[in-house]
Amino acid sequence: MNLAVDMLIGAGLLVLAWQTISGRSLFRGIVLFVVFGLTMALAWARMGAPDLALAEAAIGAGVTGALMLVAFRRLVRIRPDQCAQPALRRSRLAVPVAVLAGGLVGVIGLAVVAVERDPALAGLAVTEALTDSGLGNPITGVLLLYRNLDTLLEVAVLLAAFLAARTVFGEDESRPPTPARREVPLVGALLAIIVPLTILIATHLLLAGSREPGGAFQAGAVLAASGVLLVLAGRLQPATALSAGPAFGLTLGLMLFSLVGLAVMAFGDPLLALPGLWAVYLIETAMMLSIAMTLVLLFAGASGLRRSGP
Amino acid sequence: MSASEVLASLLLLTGGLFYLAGTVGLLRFPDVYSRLHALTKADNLGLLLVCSGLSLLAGTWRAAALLATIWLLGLLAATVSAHLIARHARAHDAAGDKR
Amino acid sequence: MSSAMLYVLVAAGLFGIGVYGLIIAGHLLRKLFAINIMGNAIFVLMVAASAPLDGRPDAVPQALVLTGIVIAVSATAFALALMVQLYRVTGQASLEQDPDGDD
Amino acid sequence: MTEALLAALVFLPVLGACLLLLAPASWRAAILLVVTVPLPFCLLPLTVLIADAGLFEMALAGHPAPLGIRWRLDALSLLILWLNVSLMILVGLAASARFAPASVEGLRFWPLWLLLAAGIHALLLSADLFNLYVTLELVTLAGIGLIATGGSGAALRAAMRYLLLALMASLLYLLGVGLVYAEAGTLDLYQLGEALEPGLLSATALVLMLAGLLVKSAVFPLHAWLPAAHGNAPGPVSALLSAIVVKVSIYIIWRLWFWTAGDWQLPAPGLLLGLLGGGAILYGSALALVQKRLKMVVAYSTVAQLGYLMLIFPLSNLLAWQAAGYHLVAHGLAKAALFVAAGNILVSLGSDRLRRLAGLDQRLPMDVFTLALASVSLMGLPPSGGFVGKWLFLQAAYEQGAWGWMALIALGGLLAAAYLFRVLALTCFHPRSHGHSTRLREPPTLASLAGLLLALAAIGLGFASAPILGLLEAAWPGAMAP
Repeated sequence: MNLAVDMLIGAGLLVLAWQTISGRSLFRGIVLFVVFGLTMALAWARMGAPDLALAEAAIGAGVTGALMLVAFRRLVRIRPDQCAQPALRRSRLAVPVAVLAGGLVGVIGLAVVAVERDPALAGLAVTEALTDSGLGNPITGVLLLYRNLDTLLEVAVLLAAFLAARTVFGEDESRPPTPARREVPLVGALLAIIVPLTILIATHLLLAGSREPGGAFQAGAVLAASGVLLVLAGRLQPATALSAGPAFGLTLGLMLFSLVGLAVMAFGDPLLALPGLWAVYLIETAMMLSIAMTLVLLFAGASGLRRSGP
Repeated sequence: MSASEVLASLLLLTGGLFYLAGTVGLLRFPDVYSRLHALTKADNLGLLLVCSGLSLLAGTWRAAALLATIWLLGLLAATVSAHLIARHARAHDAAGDKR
Repeated sequence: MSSAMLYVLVAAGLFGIGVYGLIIAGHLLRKLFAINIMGNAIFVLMVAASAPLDGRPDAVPQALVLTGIVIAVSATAFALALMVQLYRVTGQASLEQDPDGDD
Repeated sequence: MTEALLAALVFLPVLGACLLLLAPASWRAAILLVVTVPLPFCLLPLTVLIADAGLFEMALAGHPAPLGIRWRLDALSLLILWLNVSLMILVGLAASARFAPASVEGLRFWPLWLLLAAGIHALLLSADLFNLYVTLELVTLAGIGLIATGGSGAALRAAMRYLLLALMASLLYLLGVGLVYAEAGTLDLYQLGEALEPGLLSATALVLMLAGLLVKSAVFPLHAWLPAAHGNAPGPVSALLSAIVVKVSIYIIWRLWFWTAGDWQLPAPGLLLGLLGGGAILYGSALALVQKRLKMVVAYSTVAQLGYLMLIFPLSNLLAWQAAGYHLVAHGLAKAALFVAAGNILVSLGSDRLRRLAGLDQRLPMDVFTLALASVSLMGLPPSGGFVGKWLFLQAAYEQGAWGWMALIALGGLLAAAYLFRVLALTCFHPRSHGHSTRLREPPTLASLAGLLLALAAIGLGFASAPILGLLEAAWPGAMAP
């Protein structure tokens, strides 16, 4: 029974992936890609990785899908006839190479799974160390206590991606994605409910991250969703200049993480040895805000945001 | 299988049927408005049935409350998005008529 | 067949589809779909192939994959912005007819 | 104290990048100074320490591997850190003339520049395979962002191609990392040396990682993205990309080869990598000979010169090791000088087509002098740093009676001389100079001076060989493993 569910999900993933890459329409491809991401989230849940399921649904499917959609819309705005897109190329090599690559991954993967192995040293060390830390979620432990340089640099990668994208933001994107038209009353009502609710959910995900699935990245993506809504509804307008507020939001996570990680050295502790759970929460909150701000700015295709509207 | 489990399974199954009907409508109906009609009506009811079935299975008030919240949120999202899609479609149709 | 083996096979299939998509894609957006699918295949493989600890999944590969997902999104976001600007400047959203930067 | 110095190498640039985004425009120049000037002073005590002890390790967050991540500084990483810090300062001087820190372009450029530096430093220190992946991504994204500041269609296209290839390469590397972890249960590069049994699976994992890294370091025949990317980026960016960014991937290959798989006997794959290097030298040089643009000549020359770094695999002894390390540093300085000078010429002429360079020696004497000095080092003429590297390679090949490699190295030097003399001849010895009519924009003195300093450093390296060779000898992994 369980295996049957897994098989269904696996088959769904393969079909969706196939349709995403082989479909005629780009727009359809994006929609299918998002559905693929959501199915991936199911697969993660089945594989005993609820943290990854949350991350995949929020970041992999949600954020990537939104970014792809908005990029597609910019393409359409530059030239409306996106039907003139380059067609799929024919290549005699494509199928053999793909089969070879997939086969290689399959064979080595099966070879690894087939042998009886001892549990990983690092994994055992995490389980052992976790009991002293006061954290209940081993993944949060790995990300913020044991391998936190990875996490810090990952936030730096996100910042670098934004800064790199900023070098190619076009001038005309400073116009709002939706022309400021008369606001639909229902949208106001929706925002009034959804925005506080997403903030609540993001906070929950952040706090739950210490014991249950969740954490700064998932929370940041959820928070970004409400920012994206505000941008879409025209409440937040993209701006070309990097103003103080957004700049602060962008750098907060990286700054605070680095400063706390360095400050502990003054007390004789090793670099990045966080002094307690309060530091974990503090840094995660800052990271959540930075991630959300970065994602919203990437979505808006702008260096800054300003408020507008009522 | 207890009575509540049977009832829950029934609810889930009916909910699934409503989803199926909504999807068939989405695929088969001719224009945006009737598609929206099929999708929002049938899926909202389907979601309600699935949520009630699941809360029966879970058997706690906490889960039931959470599922009810999910249903309400789904309702809200469906309402607003259906409204926006219909508005957009009408604006486009009007523009098309003028041309 | 165990479910780990099943997911390894799914990963293999996804990887193959991603490679195929990468080869046949003309539009850059399609190339990004393909690369993201390949990435997901590798993430699945990393989690599915790790040895369980007393019946519980190993947390380390999951944490690594979480980092990997965020990095994949960052790179995709930059690639999308680059694609839009490339289209704006050259009118092309593909890498074909490359003049090899010779002018 | 040493921990704090290492932390400063990574975190000063990180914090600097954040502060640049936050501070008012007029402070940015000062912030840049504050975060870059201390870097060499951090390296000085570290050099003394490494000369004494040979090695320094620290467990980040107090968690030793396999639970945590280790930083490990040895003579090799120290040497490349020195190279990077010198480039950051000297090429940075040249870049500051073009991207004024207080300007809008400056705000786009400098934070990425600092994040690139932070990524390179973290990469050189890290001893963890997955952490290396994260740092590689940081280096790649920041580097490609800097290429895109060029803004032209060609630059954007080159950036896009580089980005796609780099993403694929990262995936291959990550797949290898995942397999290694599934098999050995640890990600520490040096612990893996013991935990990883030589076998088909671990060999596959290693091959996947190597393949990814070879793409990222543009080793022939995976170099296709490099010339366009390095030829179309702004001058200072090309300098940094060619001089260090492609090499940090080769640095990881060295680590994997000589440390993680240090006990495996791999003559045949080593020979294969060497042949790739040989192919790079011949192919890159041949294409450099026929290019029409100065920056493309220099970019193809990078393809060729990277080939030498692969010769260590078949030769595989102490002399070859010293040669490769020396060549890495010498080429880094010379190539940065070439690109800075080429960038200045491009800015002042508005074009870098070779036929328009005629007579430039009288109009931009400083930049042409830089070009000539850097060329001397690249060709491997004494007494430059390039000469020492190539001489050591020849000696290493001679010792092993590897006549084929000797011939290749000699030929590579000749070809380098040919394509560089072609440039210099077109510039200086042209009887009638065309293009005098075009107006010339004088390049900023600071940029020309920075290029000259880099070229002088590349030459001067030839006189400072003893301490560097000593350092490299201490880092030779063959000496540790009997």
